[in-house]
Amino acid sequence: MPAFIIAEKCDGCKGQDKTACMYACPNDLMVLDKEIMKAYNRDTWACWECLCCGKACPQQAIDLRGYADFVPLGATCTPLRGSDSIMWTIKFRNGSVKRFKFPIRTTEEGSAAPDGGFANEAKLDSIELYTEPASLGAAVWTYKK
Amino acid sequence: MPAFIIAEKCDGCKGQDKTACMYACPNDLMVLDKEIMKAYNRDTWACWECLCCGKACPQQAIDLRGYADFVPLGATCTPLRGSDSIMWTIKFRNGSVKRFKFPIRTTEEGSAAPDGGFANEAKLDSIELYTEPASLGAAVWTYKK
Amino acid sequence: MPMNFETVEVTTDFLIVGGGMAACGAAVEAAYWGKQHGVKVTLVDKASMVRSGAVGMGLSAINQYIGVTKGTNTVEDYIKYVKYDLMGIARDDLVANIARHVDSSVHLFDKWGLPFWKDDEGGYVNEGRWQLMINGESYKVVVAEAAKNALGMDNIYERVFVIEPLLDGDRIAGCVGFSVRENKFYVFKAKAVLAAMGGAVGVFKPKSTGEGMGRSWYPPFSTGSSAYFTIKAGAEMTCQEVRFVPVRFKDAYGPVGAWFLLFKSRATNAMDEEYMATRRSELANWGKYGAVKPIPANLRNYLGMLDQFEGKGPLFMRTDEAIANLAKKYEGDEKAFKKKMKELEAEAWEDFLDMTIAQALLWAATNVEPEKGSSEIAATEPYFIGSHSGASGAWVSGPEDLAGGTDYFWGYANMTTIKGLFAAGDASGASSHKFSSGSHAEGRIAAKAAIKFILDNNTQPNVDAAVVEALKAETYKPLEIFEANKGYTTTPEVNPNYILPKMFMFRLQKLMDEYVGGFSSNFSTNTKSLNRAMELLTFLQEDSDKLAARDLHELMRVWENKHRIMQAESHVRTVLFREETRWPGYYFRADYPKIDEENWLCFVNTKYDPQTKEWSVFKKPVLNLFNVD
Amino acid sequence: MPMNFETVEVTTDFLIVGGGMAACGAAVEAAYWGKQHGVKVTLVDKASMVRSGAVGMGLSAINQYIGVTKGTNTVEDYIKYVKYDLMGIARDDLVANIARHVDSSVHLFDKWGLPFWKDDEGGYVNEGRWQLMINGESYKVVVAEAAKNALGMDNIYERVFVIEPLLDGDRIAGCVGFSVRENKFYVFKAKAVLAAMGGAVGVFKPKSTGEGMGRSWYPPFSTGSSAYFTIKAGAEMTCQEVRFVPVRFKDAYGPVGAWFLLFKSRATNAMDEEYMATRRSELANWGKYGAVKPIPANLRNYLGMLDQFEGKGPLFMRTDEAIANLAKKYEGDEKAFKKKMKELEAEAWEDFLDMTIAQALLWAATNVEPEKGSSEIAATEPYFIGSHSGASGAWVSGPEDLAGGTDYFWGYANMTTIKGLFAAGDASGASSHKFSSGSHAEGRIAAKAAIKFILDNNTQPNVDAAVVEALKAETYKPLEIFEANKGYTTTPEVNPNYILPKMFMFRLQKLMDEYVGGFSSNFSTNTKSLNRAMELLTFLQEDSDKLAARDLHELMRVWENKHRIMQAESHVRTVLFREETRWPGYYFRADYPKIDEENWLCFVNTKYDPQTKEWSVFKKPVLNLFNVD
Ligand SMILES: Cc1cc2c(cc1C)N(S(=O)(=O)O)[C@@H]1C(=O)NC(=O)N=C1N2C[C@H](O)[C@H](O)[C@H](O)COP(=O)(O)OP(=O)(O)OC[C@H]1O[C@@H](n2cnc3c(N)ncnc32)[C@H](O)[C@@H]1O
Ligand SMILES: Cc1cc2c(cc1C)N(S(=O)(=O)O)[C@@H]1C(=O)NC(=O)N=C1N2C[C@H](O)[C@H](O)[C@H](O)COP(=O)(O)OP(=O)(O)OC[C@H]1O[C@@H](n2cnc3c(N)ncnc32)[C@H](O)[C@@H]1O
Ligand SMILES: Nc1ncnc2c1ncn2[C@@H]1O[C@H](COP(=O)(O)O)[C@@H](O)[C@H]1O
Ligand SMILES: Nc1ncnc2c1ncn2[C@@H]1O[C@H](COP(=O)(O)O)[C@@H](O)[C@H]1O
Ligand SMILES: Nc1ncnc2c1ncn2[C@@H]1O[C@H](COP(=O)(O)O)[C@@H](O)[C@H]1O
Ligand code: SF4
Ligand code: SF4
Ligand code: SF4
Ligand code: SF4
Ligand code: NA
Repeated sequence: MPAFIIAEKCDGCKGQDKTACMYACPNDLMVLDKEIMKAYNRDTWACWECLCCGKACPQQAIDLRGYADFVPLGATCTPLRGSDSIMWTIKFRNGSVKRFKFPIRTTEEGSAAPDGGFANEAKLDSIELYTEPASLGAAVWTYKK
Repeated sequence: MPAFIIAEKCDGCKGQDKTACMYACPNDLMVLDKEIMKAYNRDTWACWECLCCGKACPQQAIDLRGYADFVPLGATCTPLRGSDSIMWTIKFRNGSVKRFKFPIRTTEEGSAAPDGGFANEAKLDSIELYTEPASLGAAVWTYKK
Repeated sequence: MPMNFETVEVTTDFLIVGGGMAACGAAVEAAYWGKQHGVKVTLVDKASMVRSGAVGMGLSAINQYIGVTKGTNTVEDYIKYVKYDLMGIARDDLVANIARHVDSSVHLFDKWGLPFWKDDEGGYVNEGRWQLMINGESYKVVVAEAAKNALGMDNIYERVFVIEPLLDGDRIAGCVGFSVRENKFYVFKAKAVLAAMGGAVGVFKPKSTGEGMGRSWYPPFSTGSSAYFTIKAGAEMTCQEVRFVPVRFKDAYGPVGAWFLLFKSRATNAMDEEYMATRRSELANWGKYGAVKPIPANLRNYLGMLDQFEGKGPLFMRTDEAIANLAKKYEGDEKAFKKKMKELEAEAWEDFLDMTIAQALLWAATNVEPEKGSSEIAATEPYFIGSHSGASGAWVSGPEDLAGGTDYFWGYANMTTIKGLFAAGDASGASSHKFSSGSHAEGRIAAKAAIKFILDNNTQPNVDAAVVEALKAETYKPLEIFEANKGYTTTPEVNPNYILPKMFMFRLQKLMDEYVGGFSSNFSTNTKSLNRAMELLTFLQEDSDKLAARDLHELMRVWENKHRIMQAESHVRTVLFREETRWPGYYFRADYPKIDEENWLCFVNTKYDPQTKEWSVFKKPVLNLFNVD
Repeated sequence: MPMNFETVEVTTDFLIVGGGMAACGAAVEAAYWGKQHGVKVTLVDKASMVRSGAVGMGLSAINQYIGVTKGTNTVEDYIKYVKYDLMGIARDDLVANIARHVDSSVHLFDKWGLPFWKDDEGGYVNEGRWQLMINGESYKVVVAEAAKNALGMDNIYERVFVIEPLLDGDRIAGCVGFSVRENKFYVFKAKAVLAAMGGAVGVFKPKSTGEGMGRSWYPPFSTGSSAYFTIKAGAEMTCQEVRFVPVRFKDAYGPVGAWFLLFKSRATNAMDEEYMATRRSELANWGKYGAVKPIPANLRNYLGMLDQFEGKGPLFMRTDEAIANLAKKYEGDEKAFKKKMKELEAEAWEDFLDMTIAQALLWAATNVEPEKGSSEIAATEPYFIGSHSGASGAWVSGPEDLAGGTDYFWGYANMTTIKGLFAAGDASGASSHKFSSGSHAEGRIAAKAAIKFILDNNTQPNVDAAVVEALKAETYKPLEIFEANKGYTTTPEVNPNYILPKMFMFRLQKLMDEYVGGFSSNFSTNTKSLNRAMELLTFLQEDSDKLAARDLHELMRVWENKHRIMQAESHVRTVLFREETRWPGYYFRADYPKIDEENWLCFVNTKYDPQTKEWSVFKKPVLNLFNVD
């Protein structure tokens, strides 16, 4: 299923410098065609179908078409990613539909504090890493002969 | 080695309706780009490298670049097809060169008479084909129980 | 892409579909008898005849020549050779009919201008027992020239891709096709039709899967049109399970025949063992077929594959050793030796340059000089071809004098089970080893019989105008699908509403490779795999309704793939039906690993009902007609 | 394409190259110690950290968690597990170091916001002994967020592709790279550098060779940069012969871990035989490694492959049976049963949706409901990855308390043999089974050690301006080659004066597949094959000078392939060197088909000399440091 862009829905992220899909794609595949102000997937053979692009698109303009090599036509698998959960709609080739919802994070976006709230007792010379032993919940193992 | 066109040499067969390469290619790959009046290979993955195009090109404008899948760069294999023989120039990757010349036909172009000069004695109801037995040089075999 | 296509009607008596070796033979023959009896003959080719079909690049050998006048070989010898080479499965009558006429075609080629190697007495030079050496770069040019001269260009339609047969009840009525260059839809109406559209390449995944996939052994433009056409007409088909897997020089698929037969080269594995010697005892497991000479092609493959499967590859053609052996007798005389070496070198290169230029380029690109080192050989991917060592094709009548009074005869030589529809070359089955020359001869046989059929049935069959209109709509539907949906996405290659033919082909090839015994499955399959293949093929058949094309060229690719998938389906059905392994080296039924003479020394035939779209698969007997055993 | 590229110099103390799991761990750790000690930390990623690397799509499980606090597992248990899983070849010190810290990283993930499955007591839910179930769609988002918060975006360079290390004598001095979005050439100068650019995909030919080649198990954007970078720096490398061949759901490569461990599914062949049972006796041929539980991953593969090679494929994950078994205990109570079935269904789908969306789509497209029928599984193509069940990577120092006094210690944990160059995650070798969590922990280990190194060696290494200029020219040369030659032909894809990266990759993949034991060679190779591979690789290396690019994106593809081929070469050299078959199921040396504990229970290490361009390949001992045997 290389990711493709539904032309009608894409608004080129309203002409912003970086579009959401270009920003997200780990394989640098999404490009904005400035003439029509719409994005496109420049190398569908290199697409991992991770949907990082689609999950980020504010217009829900990105969908998947199963890899032609081995995926029959007619199914879809569409995410709607919110702030704390993701909702999947699965349409089967035979028309039946399933929906699933899964949590994606338990904290506010942007709030991840590097120390996770654990106190630091480690020293640069100790075997403990930053936040250990608190974050470990135990002493750091070492080999006692 | 999909066949490619050396841009500088191709003159689009001087704007004729059918270019020699388009006429020859058994896989319908060669196309004339009317804007620049030069031909190009429209689907290099489907090219058999038969060089039917190149042998026909009046400008020697067609060459081969070995299939990228498995042919190292740097060699060429270039025919010059005359009326009764073909001359091949083989350039190796290491720079050495070989030349070969082989006959291609023993008669004048266009002269092939369907009966090959053999008399016909066959009848529509006989087991002989047109020009047989003369062209066979013997009676037509049949099974004698 | 304008959606307006002119319909061009061509009414003729005898229509030859294809412009290759069989078609060219048919043209020469039909033109003569047609002129004599007032029968109009028309030919249609998807390409231009001068270079169309498998012989377009040229060939360095003519692989079927009996040489009856020399007196050393007989037609019976050839029947025995072919029947054993196909592990017992061949039609004596068809093989005999071709063999008895093939020398005539070869002699005609000679007169037309094809250069033959000649010995000191002016005789042909044999490569092997049945094979003649030629300087064959212009083989097709010369053969097509005679055919064109016979028919006249007015009766020839080039660059028209034939897609479907037209029927009038149980009789053929013509066919439809489209120009790949102009906006023209062709309706050919004919009293008899010869299907001669060659074999099928690209049904299985190729070993080179990038740009190099163009480098198939058999040409990529042989796309199963013959099989599709005869199957869709409802004709009985035979040997659809018999695919051909040639061994070739690795990657560029240069021919091996000259090396084995003319240069008498050995082939050895990575450990320098000669598999034809070390594996010889394995031949005893394949009944009487393992005991003949030459060893059947599939068994030769098989012995090499056993090494490959054990990790003893690569296999090498010992070209250096072979050339050294041939030059040895000149060793005392330095000048003569040098001359001989030069001669052998030129012969080696010509063998490739005449028919597989790519292999010559690969040698040059890897600095190979055959007299100095060995080159790899390997099994390729499977092909469907009635003319070489394959056997798949239509089930056709034998000639009356050879098959009359048996189940193999129903009135006209090379007529399929559909009245007025004939087949020859790769299009006809169970008559292997006809090669270029035999295909030409068989085209002539079929053409002569077709003219007779026409004179016996001299009415123009009805063509239902509504059917033609529906076919026209179906023909161009892929262009419409593209137009209607292209705006939906921003990348034309990825669109949920259609599938482009290249990707469709990849899907077909992958499933055939993995479930039906392609090279990456070690050519091995079983019931469960085959049933899975049927499931996936069914999805793919359904999705073929969504094939899209952006221009006429791509439209041809769409139809080529619709043709291919039909060949694929008939193959899967028949491999499933034949519960034995008869051709190890071509394919293995892992769940039935042995040959079973008692139950399966028979043809497996199929029939597709164009009305109900149902298939039947059934046995047909192998008859021993001429006491050749 | 303008040929003017601005040079941007970034001078820092500690440079983290990569933005994946290991790099994110390093960022968090280094930011803290850096701040404390005035050490500047900079990170550069070819993509954007929020979704870069192998975890970008998400994961449904964390595969390394000891759970030390629970008291059921110990670090020693994990060492044993890893060492046996790799058939004896692992570094006790490195595995132990990661294992003793990994729980800390997992607990941080929990705090940062990653949702874990929790049991009724609020404890983590184990998938298997070492694996935790998560709702992991945003795994990377959360982990990257902490890293970014730690470093600050001013210290992060995204969309900069790092191509080459810079050296000052025997010490790392930084690296160069280029922006894939702007005309900027980057020169990073640093006192220490962490290589954490992930594994290598696409070195071997993939099983899907059309559009579907994007669907690799590991991501197609992991292209061997770690291996290239450390090799080109002259660092000693280890386990380059150990490739990982995962078994996955067929074609879309959905994970199998949850099915085997959580759902307790069986796998059976086309004849409904369970290969793990029917082939069990084969395990005895693999010494003590065949006798442990769990059976090493490569041996599990091997047993299934034996069925495949015999034509008994396909193999099936019996999902329906597994789900039925799990729901069985609710059978009396219809409501509870239905609820359980719904729950299991959602779990099954989430497993794919979290990390392999394509597999969910394939299920939907083929109307598969896992509770109603089985799905195929199969071995994939080989991958190079130091973090999962592979082991290839740089040879790094252990920590002093675990490795001190042995050959495994040279001063700083996770430092390569090049001063100041560290490696973690897929980039470091001989410490398999670190997975996402262990990679994060290892990144932290390496970062902390790197800060120490910097404080101990607090001088800015020299960077030779001429070297930088030469590298800049080399970096952009593919654009110039294209510009200079594009006018020669009328099809940009075919030009004798250059090669485009996609085709270059195909050539690499084909030769690796065919000569170095890819899937189409049944994962089997031998001396002759490997030598042939070296010949062809040498041609390809030479041709890499002619790689061309049409834009910055394609320039990245060029460099990715220059990186890939280095991984390929070190693999071929080491497979050739190790004269035994130690990891059947990953690869077979057909000429040395057995394990040879006496001679080969050792590491095979390599070193490339950047000056002479020569390789050396040699043995290094496997030390038993902690009495784990
Ligand atoms: C490709 C190839 C072929 C051979 C060999 C090596 C190689 C590399 N070898 S060696 O391996 O042993 O080396 C042989 C050899 O040396 N000697 C020999 O005698 N024969 C060899 N062949 C076999 C012969 O070529 C073969 O037996 C005959 O050509 C078969 O004749 P025929 O059945 O007529 O097929 P064709 O390919 O020639 O012609 C097909 C025609 O159909 C046209 N066509 C196809 N689809 C059509 C459609 N839909 N509509 C309209 N037209 C549509 C084609 O354009 C063509 O005109
Ligand atoms: C893809 C994948 C991975 C896993 C799994 C399933 C699937 C489908 N499975 S399961 O199979 O078992 O199901 C695991 C699982 O469920 N649980 C688990 O814990 N780990 C699994 N992994 C393994 C882990 O993901 C893996 O161990 C770690 O991610 C390894 O971490 P690290 O070594 O940091 O690699 P990375 O891929 O995360 O990051 C690489 C970074 O480098 C960047 N980069 C690369 N080249 C660069 C260059 N030249 N210049 C600049 N930057 C440049 C990348 O952008 C990225 O930031
Ligand atoms: N080893 C062999 N023994 C006998 N006949 C062969 C051998 N190899 C090729 N041939 C025949 O030579 C011709 C050309 O072979 P090929 O090049 O394999 O198509 C065909 O008639 C083959 O059957
Ligand atoms: N990546 C880094 N490397 C080293 N020092 C840093 C880094 N990020 C922040 N600092 C130091 O920490 C101080 C506070 O940074 P911050 O907490 O990001 O606002 C800054 O003044 C820096 O000196
Ligand atoms: N059959 C099995 N037995 C034991 N462990 C397994 C099995 N299958 C997978 N695993 C482990 O489960 C985790 C995920 O597996 P995978 O999905 O194969 O990457 C890894 O830690 C594997 O080693
Ligand atoms: S993120 Fe969505 S709206 Fe924005 S450019 Fe990409 S496809 Fe268009
Ligand atoms: S699915 Fe993934 S790889 Fe494909 S375009 Fe979207 S983000 Fe990029
Ligand atoms: S035949 Fe030659 S000159 Fe004519 S269009 Fe083709 S390439 Fe150009
Ligand atoms: S080499 Fe042959 S297939 Fe290729 S373009 Fe020329 S004529 Fe066509
Ligand atoms: Na295989």
